[in-house]
Amino acid sequence: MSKLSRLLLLCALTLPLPLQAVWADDASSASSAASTVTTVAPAAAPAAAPTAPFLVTTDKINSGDTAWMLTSTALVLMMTIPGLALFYGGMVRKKNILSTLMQSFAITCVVSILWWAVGYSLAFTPGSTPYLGGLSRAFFKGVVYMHDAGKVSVSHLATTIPETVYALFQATFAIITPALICGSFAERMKFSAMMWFMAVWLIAVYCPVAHWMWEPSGWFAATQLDFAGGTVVHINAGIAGLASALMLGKRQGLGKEAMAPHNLTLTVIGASLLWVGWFGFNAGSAVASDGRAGMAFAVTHIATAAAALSWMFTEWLTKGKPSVLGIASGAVAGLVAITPASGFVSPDSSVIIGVLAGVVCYFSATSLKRALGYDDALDAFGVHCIGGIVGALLTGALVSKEISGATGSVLLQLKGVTATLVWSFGMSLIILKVIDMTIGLRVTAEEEREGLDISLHGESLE
Amino acid sequence: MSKLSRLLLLCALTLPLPLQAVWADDASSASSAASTVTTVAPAAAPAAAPTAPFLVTTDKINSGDTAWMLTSTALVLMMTIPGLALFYGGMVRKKNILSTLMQSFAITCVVSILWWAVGYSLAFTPGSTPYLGGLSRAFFKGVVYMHDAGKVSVSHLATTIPETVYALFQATFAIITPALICGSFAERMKFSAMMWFMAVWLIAVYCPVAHWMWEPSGWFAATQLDFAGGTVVHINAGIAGLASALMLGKRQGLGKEAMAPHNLTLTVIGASLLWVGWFGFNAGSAVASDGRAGMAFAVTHIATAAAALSWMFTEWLTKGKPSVLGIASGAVAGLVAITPASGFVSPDSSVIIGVLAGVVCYFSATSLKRALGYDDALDAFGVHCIGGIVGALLTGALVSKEISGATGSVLLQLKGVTATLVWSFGMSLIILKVIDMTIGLRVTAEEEREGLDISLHGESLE
Amino acid sequence: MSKLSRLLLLCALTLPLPLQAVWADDASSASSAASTVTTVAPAAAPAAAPTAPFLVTTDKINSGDTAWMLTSTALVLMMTIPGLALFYGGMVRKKNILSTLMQSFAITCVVSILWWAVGYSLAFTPGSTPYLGGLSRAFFKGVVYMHDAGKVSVSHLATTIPETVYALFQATFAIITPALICGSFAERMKFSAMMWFMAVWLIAVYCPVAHWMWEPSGWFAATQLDFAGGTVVHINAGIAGLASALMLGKRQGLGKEAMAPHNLTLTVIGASLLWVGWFGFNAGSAVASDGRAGMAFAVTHIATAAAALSWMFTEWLTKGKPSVLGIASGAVAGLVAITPASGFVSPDSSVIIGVLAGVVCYFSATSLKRALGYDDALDAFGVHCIGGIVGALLTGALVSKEISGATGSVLLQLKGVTATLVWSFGMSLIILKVIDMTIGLRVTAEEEREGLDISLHGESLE
Amino acid sequence: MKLITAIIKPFKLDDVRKAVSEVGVQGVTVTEVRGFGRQRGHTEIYRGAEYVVEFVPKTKIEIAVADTLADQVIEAITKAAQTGKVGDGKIFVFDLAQVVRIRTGERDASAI
Amino acid sequence: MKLITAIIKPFKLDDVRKAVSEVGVQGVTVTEVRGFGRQRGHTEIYRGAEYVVEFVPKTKIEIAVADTLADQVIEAITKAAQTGKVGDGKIFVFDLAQVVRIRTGERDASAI
Amino acid sequence: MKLITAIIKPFKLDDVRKAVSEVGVQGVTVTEVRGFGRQRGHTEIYRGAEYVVEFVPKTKIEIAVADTLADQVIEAITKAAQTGKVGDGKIFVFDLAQVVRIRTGERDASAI
Ligand SMILES: Nc1ncnc2c1ncn2[C@@H]1O[C@H](COP(=O)(O)OP(=O)(O)O)[C@@H](O)[C@H]1O
Ligand SMILES: Nc1ncnc2c1ncn2[C@@H]1O[C@H](COP(=O)(O)OP(=O)(O)O)[C@@H](O)[C@H]1O
Ligand SMILES: Nc1ncnc2c1ncn2[C@@H]1O[C@H](COP(=O)(O)OP(=O)(O)O)[C@@H](O)[C@H]1O
Repeated sequence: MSKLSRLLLLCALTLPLPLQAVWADDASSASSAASTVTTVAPAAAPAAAPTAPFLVTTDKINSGDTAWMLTSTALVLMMTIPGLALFYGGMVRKKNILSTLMQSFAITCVVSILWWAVGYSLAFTPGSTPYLGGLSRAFFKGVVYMHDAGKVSVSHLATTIPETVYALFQATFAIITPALICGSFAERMKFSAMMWFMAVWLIAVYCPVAHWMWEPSGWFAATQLDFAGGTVVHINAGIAGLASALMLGKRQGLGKEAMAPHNLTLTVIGASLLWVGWFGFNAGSAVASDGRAGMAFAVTHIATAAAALSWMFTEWLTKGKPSVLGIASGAVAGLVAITPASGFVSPDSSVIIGVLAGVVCYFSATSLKRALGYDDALDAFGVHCIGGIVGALLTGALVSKEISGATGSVLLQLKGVTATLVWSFGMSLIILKVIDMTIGLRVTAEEEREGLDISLHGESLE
Repeated sequence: MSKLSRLLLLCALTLPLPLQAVWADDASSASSAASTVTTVAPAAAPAAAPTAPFLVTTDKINSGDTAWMLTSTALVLMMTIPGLALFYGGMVRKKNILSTLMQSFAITCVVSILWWAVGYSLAFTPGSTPYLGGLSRAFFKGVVYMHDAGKVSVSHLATTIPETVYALFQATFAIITPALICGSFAERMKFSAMMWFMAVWLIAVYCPVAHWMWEPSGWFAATQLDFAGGTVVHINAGIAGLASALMLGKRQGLGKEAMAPHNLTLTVIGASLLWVGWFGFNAGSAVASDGRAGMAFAVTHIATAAAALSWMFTEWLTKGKPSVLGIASGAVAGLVAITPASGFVSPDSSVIIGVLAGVVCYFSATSLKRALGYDDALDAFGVHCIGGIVGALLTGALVSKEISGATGSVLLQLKGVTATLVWSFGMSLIILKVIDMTIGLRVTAEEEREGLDISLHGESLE
Repeated sequence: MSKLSRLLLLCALTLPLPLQAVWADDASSASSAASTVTTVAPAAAPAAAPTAPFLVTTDKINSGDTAWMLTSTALVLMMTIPGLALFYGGMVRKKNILSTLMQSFAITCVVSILWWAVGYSLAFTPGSTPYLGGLSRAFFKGVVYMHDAGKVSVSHLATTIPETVYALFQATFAIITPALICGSFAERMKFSAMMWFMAVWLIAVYCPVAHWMWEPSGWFAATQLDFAGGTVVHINAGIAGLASALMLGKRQGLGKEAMAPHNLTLTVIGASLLWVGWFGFNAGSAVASDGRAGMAFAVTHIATAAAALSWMFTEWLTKGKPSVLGIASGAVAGLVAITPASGFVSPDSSVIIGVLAGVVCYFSATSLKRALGYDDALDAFGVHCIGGIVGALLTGALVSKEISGATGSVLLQLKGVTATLVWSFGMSLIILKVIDMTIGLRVTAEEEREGLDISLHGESLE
Repeated sequence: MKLITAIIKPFKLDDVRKAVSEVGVQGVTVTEVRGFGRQRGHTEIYRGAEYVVEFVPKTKIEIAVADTLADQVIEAITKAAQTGKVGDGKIFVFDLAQVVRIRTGERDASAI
Repeated sequence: MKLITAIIKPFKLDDVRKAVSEVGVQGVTVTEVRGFGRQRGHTEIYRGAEYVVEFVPKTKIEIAVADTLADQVIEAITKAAQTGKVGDGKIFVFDLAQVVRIRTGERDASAI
Repeated sequence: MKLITAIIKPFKLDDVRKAVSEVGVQGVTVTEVRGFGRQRGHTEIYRGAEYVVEFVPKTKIEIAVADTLADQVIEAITKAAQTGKVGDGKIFVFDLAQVVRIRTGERDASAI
């Protein structure tokens, strides 16, 4: 373990350079595609489209779009707390349930503050390179509403809603991404170490990758089709999960003791709220209350249902019984896979994406994990990274020009995916290694035995 | 049992004909009412109102209406998962909780796919008869958003929002209706049998009945007042529940063993989410974000509170204690009863509807069930069918022309109700009988004893 | 106890008079501020602004604003059921969980009916004095939607949405306020006594205070900055909680027996839903889907995160471990404190408010309570009253004229706060005393020992 | 005096309680336990990981009786708890050195 | 050696534990049980269906002691657990054939 | 016959079950209990209120065996349950007056 990580530490430290070299001229080579690709802002831009946030008079704000984006933001926050918290919490052993909920909740808080401080600015304003945004919006400077003056700032990525709403909407994405990682290292990581990891990871990994894909001047913004974060959120989190599962090692007693989920009722509640909230995630990524949002909404729902059934039937066939955990996992796999595709594909295509995501993730969360032997406890890698890759590539293959006005290709998709995989995996290993060498990553064996609820938080479930 | 069902099988097979004969000239005899009755589309239609879905330019879409309908769809999905799943799940014994959640979740998935494939088209497009829609929208063919062309399809039932949104909104109704039925056969049905039943029932019962009541060319569309599905959803599901309770027989040990709800906390969460989500159900049925939606919203809330209190006080008086299950059940009874009335009645009337629904459903779920001896385990019939009938008839009596522009009568309401009762009951018996004769409806006695969680799904709650 | 209360009874009975005398000329002395202060209606009013609800043609309704307000209403209802119910329910002992849920649910119902009957009218219509509204809208008389006439009534406080929606939105505030009080007297109050208390308290305390602060002709409407109810909701409920904790006395065995929360999973779900729902509470209080709502939304989120972290770190430092209950409590403290400030302050200021609220409420819920010895079981006083005061005063200090167009001062804030503290505390004592002398406030010792679930409601959790 | 302990199938509890009441038993103490024996448990599968749950839920009842009543009680339990299938359970009988009724301080025979 | 088993009211556990500690007991094992006896249970009603819950929650404590200590412990328990109301519970005393402390392998007297 | 009761650390249950199976035990009954002894509990804090949870979760296993097997079983349990740290638990051995297999009515030796 420590050898492996030392190696990776080295290679990761030198990672930005080769990456830059290899893909340096992508943006230009893909320029023909670029002109027709719009990632999140579906409406055709006027003559000289703004390239940074700006002030408008309040009558430029569309109250319908704003209503939907306020709602979407609430929905996406609900995905993390309580959605994801419960989805994960139900799968751990009873002695670790509160610590698992705590991870999602604390991440929500710490990311929110960092997002206000620097995150939003680093991700969603133009920077001096295509790799990271600037600091012009640090501490929400310039994100304003002027009552008497009748003015309000808007993001150049969403010109019909107040910038506050766009910044908050994006905050909820920045919250759920690190929270997803927790699935991989569940039941064994120190809370303090987790807090450090997530804070650094947000700045060092999430903000750059979001900038690459979504900010118009970002590295892959012109070539990558990622409507709602298949790459930025799911691949990014999933591969960081794998890194953490490798760095932390297996849970004590894995394969020997029973580690059955303690309360799948919570997991079903969580999966359900994820599904409901994901409408905000995907349809909200249209940043408008329009036909494209509607289409994103519809394909999200259909793909999810298809994936849930495909996981369920695969399990039924191979293991003899359809399980509640299976159908819920399949639904999440479908939600993940349709995420990048949601504003780009037709209902027909969404069925294909869903069915494939269900089957592929079933095998990655069962066979692949067992074969390779890492302890991706709640399958953040197996479902989110693998499902995200399935979705990202299929988006390239199935994108509908009619629906999106955009074109794409599996190859172009692969580039953004690879860059994300490499960067997130490498940086995660580095950050984890540094934390391990300083305050330590893992609880003691006795704390793990007693359960993290009592040992880390001094609380327990009756 | 088998004699009874054979009889009913016979009569049900021949059912469509007499029904058709008896009510054949209703549409015409009620034509005076017809012209003033609008069921779901409140705005006055222009000269030649479209009779099928059509294309519009995207500027015809109202972003506020769309925002509310996107939200409503999310809310109604939340009613089933996790709302109804928890409402029911809390009432069963611990050994069956996961199987109960599984029913709602799996129904959500399978109905979504069928809705995309044929359901939406059969229910919401005109057909060659008033009894069922056509297949023009099968596989969402023609349900489009065209980015560069600036066009989007809309339903003729909801012309200010994208058709995707309307189709999805209606999908959530098609999901919850079969899910409601599960309450009647809880704790004893095979999962495979349930899946077959629901798939067939959706096509054979739900789609026709929705078409009858709501599609403008449908059998009762011009005469029946059913704002949000009192008949289509609740009576329809409730009577199918009775059919399944009769076909499956009683749970082992009923009346001998304790069958107390294992976790009413879940039931309260479920009832609460049903209440919250029902705003989407009823106010969403205005298909607009306007004054009528607001009125539907208000009467829904008031009737629910009234029914919850009326059930609670009735129980308090007759049994000596007000119970949590009672007040939650009363709230659901109120929600059911106000559903058909919600866009048609005033706040005053909603109090009447609520109070009556609470009392009547209290007795139907307690005394009536005991008197007649069927095992409607979680009272899908007692609350949804009976509450739905109370609401449907009172809608006819209390409809306000000022609020709705419509008139109606108890008698007219009774016709649609009766047709639904007969069709749904008969068809349900037939479908169940066929399944019973092929793969079997019920788990074995030993599986039932062990609990469906372990025996059907290989999972359990710690 | 009984001596103290007799004293307070006396002084409270004579309370309205001195209060009136002391602050009688505030409205005029603060008139310079008054002209620049707008509390909830941000848009500049036209020439002769209406002073009572009125009819408009339906095209005056903004569908985007209405969509957001419908959503907000659903969100705020969700805050009480299931949000607050679970937040509180998780903290009590297992034998009292259902009775705790029952309180929130029953209050929701009874307040809804009273709101329709008189509450809305008393709070939100002009009355003959600045202390209470009139009865012109009793039983929602005049709250109309006219389909054929194309007219709809609106409130003078919210002219772009149907009055039904505004009345319902405000209903959800009237619901959660009494429900908050339950935290103080948890695990020992009779259900019947609680119902009487809440019904009377709504009329005698909530309606007047809401009228004072929000109805334009109300006592403090022109001087108090209370965007979303820091004073009306939180201080009001919190101090009533203290009154009830004092009147009811301590729970049996307090300090001797373990009274650990039985299921913090429920509390985390509750806190999460409160957070999500609070977007409707605060951003909804803009009564529009605009830039001000967006700003209220953003500062709510940031302050909450800051308070959650500040409570968590304070606890970590002083007690050695960060706890789940701590971070969740901190989040609620932040939500409470930012409530009055939400439409008035900048993101920077919201961080200050959050951090202070977290620290102050931590100490009030731990040290202060222990020091003074009352049994504020779930800290309704410690978090809501204290947090509300922190927020109310800081609003006066940090109000941004740019954002709100309003000015204010700590002193002006203090007046409204004090009036509320005195009135709510005094009246609560009186009402409780009367109930105590008639039907009795507290369950018997044996009922308390057995648990309120079984003794009051005849139900239990497995 | 004897303490009769029976490990039975949970759903037989009510029958057993009634049966022993009929032969004169006035008190019973019941514990939820898990049993391992000839009766097999079941398998649960979570994302491909199979857990063999070897223990079956059982109910333990304990009854203190006077020596004279012991045989009757044993018979009553045996009859009421029997299904004839593997896993019906066991009865263990112990000698009781002493019994006290806490409420009254009564001892032995009169304390039961 | 004796094993003293007491069925008590749950809320008396802490008092009893302290009382026996005072007379020198160093270890106690506690089980949640349900009891049926003279004390009546309660009735629950769910949608009209009444369930008589005949069993009352009780706590069982088990204490292994040297013969010499037995009487003192019994007395301590009796005193601490008494409320005087029906349902206070019972004490059952058994002879212990052997005791082993797993950690050290010590036996009997020194193992307690 | 003897009834061997062991109070062990919960995570040792599987090891112990396997160990006793190996020496020929065919049935085991298991109960979740809480133990108070030399091993200390933990402290929980809720909004400033500290609760010392003095009881530690333990697992009780009960095994009825023929006299001849008793020593072997005791040894097997001791070995399998030992971690060497405080709190490993105790074994209590009782004489069994009688055993009945409910399914068949078999008694004593053949009933185990
Ligand atoms: N030797 C034993 N010691 C303790 N408990 C036993 C023993 N043998 C069986 N049991 C208990 O009795 C239950 C039933 O035993 P089992 O062997 O499954 O069936 P049967 O009694 O019908 O042969 C077991 O689950 C276990 O709880
Ligand atoms: N004969 C008995 N055998 C086993 N347990 C008994 C017996 N009699 C009473 N108990 C236990 O003691 C508890 C208290 O007994 P009960 O008859 O209710 O009151 P009391 O001991 O005050 O007469 C019962 O709930 C039961 O757990
Ligand atoms: N005298 C006793 N009577 C009953 N149970 C005991 C006794 N002493 C210890 N125990 C049980 O054994 C467990 C372990 O005992 P403890 O004193 O903590 O450690 P050790 O056995 O290693 O000295 C306790 O938690 C308790 O359940």
